Amino acid sequence: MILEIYSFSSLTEAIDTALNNSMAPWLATLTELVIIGIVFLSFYALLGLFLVYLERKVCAVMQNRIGPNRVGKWGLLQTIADLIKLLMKELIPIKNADQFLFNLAPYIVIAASFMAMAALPFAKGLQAIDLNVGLFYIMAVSSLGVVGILIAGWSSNSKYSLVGAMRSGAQIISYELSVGLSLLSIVIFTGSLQLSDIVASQADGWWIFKGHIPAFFAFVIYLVAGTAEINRGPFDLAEAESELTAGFHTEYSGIKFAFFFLAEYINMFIVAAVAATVFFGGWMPFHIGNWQGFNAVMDYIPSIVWFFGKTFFIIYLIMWFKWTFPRLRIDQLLTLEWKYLLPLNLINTVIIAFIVLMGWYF
Amino acid sequence: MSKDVVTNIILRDDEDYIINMGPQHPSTHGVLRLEVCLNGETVKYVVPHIGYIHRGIEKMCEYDTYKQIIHLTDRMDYLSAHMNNEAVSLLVENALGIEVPERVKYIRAALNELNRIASHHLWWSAFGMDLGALTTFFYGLRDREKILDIFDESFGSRLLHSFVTPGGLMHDVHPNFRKNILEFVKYFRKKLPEYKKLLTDNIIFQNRTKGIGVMSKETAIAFGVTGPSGRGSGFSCDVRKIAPYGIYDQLEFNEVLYSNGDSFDRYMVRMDEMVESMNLLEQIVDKMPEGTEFTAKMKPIVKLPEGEYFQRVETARGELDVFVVSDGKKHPYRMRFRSPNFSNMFTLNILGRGLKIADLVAISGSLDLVIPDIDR
Amino acid sequence: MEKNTDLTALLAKIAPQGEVVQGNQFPELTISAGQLFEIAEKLKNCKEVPFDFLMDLTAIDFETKFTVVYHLESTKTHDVVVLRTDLPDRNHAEVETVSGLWPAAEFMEREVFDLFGIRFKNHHDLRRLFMEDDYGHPLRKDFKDDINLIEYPN
Amino acid sequence: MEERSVEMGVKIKSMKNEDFKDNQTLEDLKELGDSVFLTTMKDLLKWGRSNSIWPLTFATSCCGIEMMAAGAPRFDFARFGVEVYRATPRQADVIVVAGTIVRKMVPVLKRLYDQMAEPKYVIAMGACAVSGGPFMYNTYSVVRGVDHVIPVDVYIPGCPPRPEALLYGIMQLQRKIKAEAPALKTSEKNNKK
Repeated sequence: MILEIYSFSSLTEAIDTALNNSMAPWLATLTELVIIGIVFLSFYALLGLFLVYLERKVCAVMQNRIGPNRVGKWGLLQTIADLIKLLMKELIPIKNADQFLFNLAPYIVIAASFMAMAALPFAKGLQAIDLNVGLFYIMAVSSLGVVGILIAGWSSNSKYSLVGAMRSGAQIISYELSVGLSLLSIVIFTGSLQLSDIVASQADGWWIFKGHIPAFFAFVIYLVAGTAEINRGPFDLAEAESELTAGFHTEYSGIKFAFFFLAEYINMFIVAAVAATVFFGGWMPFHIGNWQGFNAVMDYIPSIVWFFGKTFFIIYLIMWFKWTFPRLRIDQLLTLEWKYLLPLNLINTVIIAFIVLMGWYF
Repeated sequence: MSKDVVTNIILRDDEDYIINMGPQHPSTHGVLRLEVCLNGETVKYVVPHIGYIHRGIEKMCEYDTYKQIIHLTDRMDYLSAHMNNEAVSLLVENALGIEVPERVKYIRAALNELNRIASHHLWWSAFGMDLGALTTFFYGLRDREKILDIFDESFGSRLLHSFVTPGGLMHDVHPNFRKNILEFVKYFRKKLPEYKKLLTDNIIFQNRTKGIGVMSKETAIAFGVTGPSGRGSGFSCDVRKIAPYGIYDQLEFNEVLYSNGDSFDRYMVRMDEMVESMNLLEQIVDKMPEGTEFTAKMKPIVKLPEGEYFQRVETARGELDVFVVSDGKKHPYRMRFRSPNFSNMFTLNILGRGLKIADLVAISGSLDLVIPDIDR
Repeated sequence: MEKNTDLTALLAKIAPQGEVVQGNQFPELTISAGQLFEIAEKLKNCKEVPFDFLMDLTAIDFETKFTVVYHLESTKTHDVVVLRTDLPDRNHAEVETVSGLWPAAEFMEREVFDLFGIRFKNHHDLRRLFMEDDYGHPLRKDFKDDINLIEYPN
Repeated sequence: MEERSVEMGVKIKSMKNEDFKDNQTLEDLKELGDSVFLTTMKDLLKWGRSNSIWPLTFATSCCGIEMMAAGAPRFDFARFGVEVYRATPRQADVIVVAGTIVRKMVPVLKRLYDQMAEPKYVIAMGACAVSGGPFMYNTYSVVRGVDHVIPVDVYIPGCPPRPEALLYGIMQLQRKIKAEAPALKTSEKNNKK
């Protein structure tokens, strides 16, 4: 097991005890909620900015370029400059748009991605709330974002937006199935939807290794479907710059556009984090069976490093897809899901259920 | 009319869901405006509207001398500037019966082929971007810079050179010209497999282009679709073969022909043409005579004898025809450019209708349109 | 590539009413506007040398008359002929459309209509192509624009 | 000049200040004394705006190719944070008018400009956009300079300008943004000129 010094539970418990000793229990709970809210908000903003920066650097590397390097060291402040500019940019009220829905849409999108973060186990003892249906909760909440996208497309009173929103709706409804089924295959192994249980079950090896080929297969399907669910290339049909100028957010300017922009990157982080948690053991170090020495060495790496290392590896994969593949067409996209991924996924789930039944896994 | 040829007649309806693509749209490569009628995602019809960059070059030519016209032709199809220049130069030379030095012919041919490759680079980049593969854009432009370096060294400009003039060239090329060409060919032969890996062999790319926007040979001929777009349909229309000019009748090269007529074949024609152009470049560098002569003896002000003149040239996008009516003065009486993009573009409706909106983007990318050349 | 050497004879056979001359590059056939469509159809469907590719369609303003010029190529033999028709009435210049024979003509005719004001009969979609609807016809020699167009001394 | 620029906080990394001193508009902006009441917030805002110039994908002719080349690996204006090309005018900060503007295009261009959100900037790239360039005389349709239609911040001469020139123009624009008082609307900005 991972060393206790890296566990965040002592820190969180210390805060909890200190607060409870100094004030009434209800006030302590309230303060804790406020602290968690502030921490998450700032983490959210920083993560979003860093992911945008990362994407610009990654694509620059893939395209033989340098990428941002004038603002701050290695251009690290580039996205902060972008954010300041976007904050102060004019918000154009669109004539003939449904003003209420038009203004509401970005908040729905960003709230959906924000809520999903609550259940993620970032490190040992660092999880806002350990729901017993954690995985189910993340999936349910993260797919709420499409409501925002649909509202945005419909209320903008622009034809490009409408086409983009409809594409997004069709896409997410389809790919939600594959995401769910591929995660379900691991849930069959663990027998629990609780994320802490899923992580704990991988103490002696990650599911992607323990679960034989079917688990790997489920991971591949999850990666494809997850990429599609967050509207990223090669599945970025909802935005499809060369077809629909900017898709559902064509009419948005300033900070409202930034909300969509940030939410896209946070969603990418959530997809990657769920993949890391479910398939790659979350914050669990890399352990091999009974190799005590090796496992002990791995334990010296803090759990938060493991979690973010795995997550960013998967984020890198998703970025790699975006910058190398051409975009699919809408009918090809739906064909891929309904005719290939879904049937294969069902078969895969049956195979996994059989493996679990026979106890053929480690 | 043959049965294979489809007509262009559009039936409008008041209930149509119309989307305006352009004049400012990333995939129209300029200021083309497409009025696209949609039924869900399916395109019902496309009506191209042009004229957003109509600069009146044909009228301007009536006020300019022939050597001044060279500078205007550059700006029509700016990606095949040399070929456009050569069209006017050849017309003037043929009308006056001037024989340009052999060396000039070779240099012109070399410039044509370099320009053709550079143009195809840009097309490849933009085509990939139309389909959503953003990295192709940077790979294509990276290699294009190598050609622009050769141009830069000799003419001091990257895009519009106005280097080929009636009677020869503006001035002599840089002494490194041959060496640089050979270096480029060597470099690009190594880089071409990257293109294949990145885009041609990609399964998504093939699904997006194969069988999309099929143009039969009859349609290509009827609509006057020339250049690589026409050759993708099997229409043998390479002016370098059928009406050779310059040195092309002494060089060995194949006319690249594909027969399916879909976007993928139009793509493959251009990919193969790049290889063919590199073969041509090697031959040209081999055979190019030594020397320093770069122009024939000509009067500073050219006056064409009265009459009508016609010159056909193969540019990177198809057949460019220059038609001049002269009244014996130093300005042409009427000058007409038959630009290849003009005819190619108007097939968008017949190729695109009934397909998805994303296919329309793929088709317009595969036709390789340059809008200022359409509008002139 | 075999070239049909006797193109002028062929043209004379197809259009006995027309006037056939060997121009400095291509054989030229001049016919009246009324016969244009009929002759064009014959040229397109000619058995020996079918002129199926309309290379170019344009007009020239000779101040006294308009001349509409068609450059036709045969994709079989790569022969080129020029078909010309004169329209003396500048204000009501009108000629039959050939867009039914060569669809490429549809847009070239629209261009000629835009820039010269020559109308094409039976054209199914004769609208301005480049300029606004209320603009003059700029390639006519009598087009006046004192601000933009400056006559150089010859 | 050098001292004043430092005092004003108008500096662009990796570019010598002297290189910019022949800019009349910049000098005018400084003379007007907009920057007397600068606060840290305003400085921050100007820093943000000047370092995050997102162009609109708008190219009418040849200069557009050089604009593409400026984004390509050799010149790479992503280094300045300019690579985020927005296809929709709502999200763009600068419209690089790359190429000739003809009469039929004028309403479209004006509309695009109106659709952009404040603050917005215009770069006139190439001879055609500056003055009509090679198409100034003897043509019936070309607008002689885009400044007849929309207010221009930076002019880049050349036919077409090299990508280096575009980079220089973008740096000039950055410098201009740093010199101006941030809260101004475009309409006021023009009146002041």
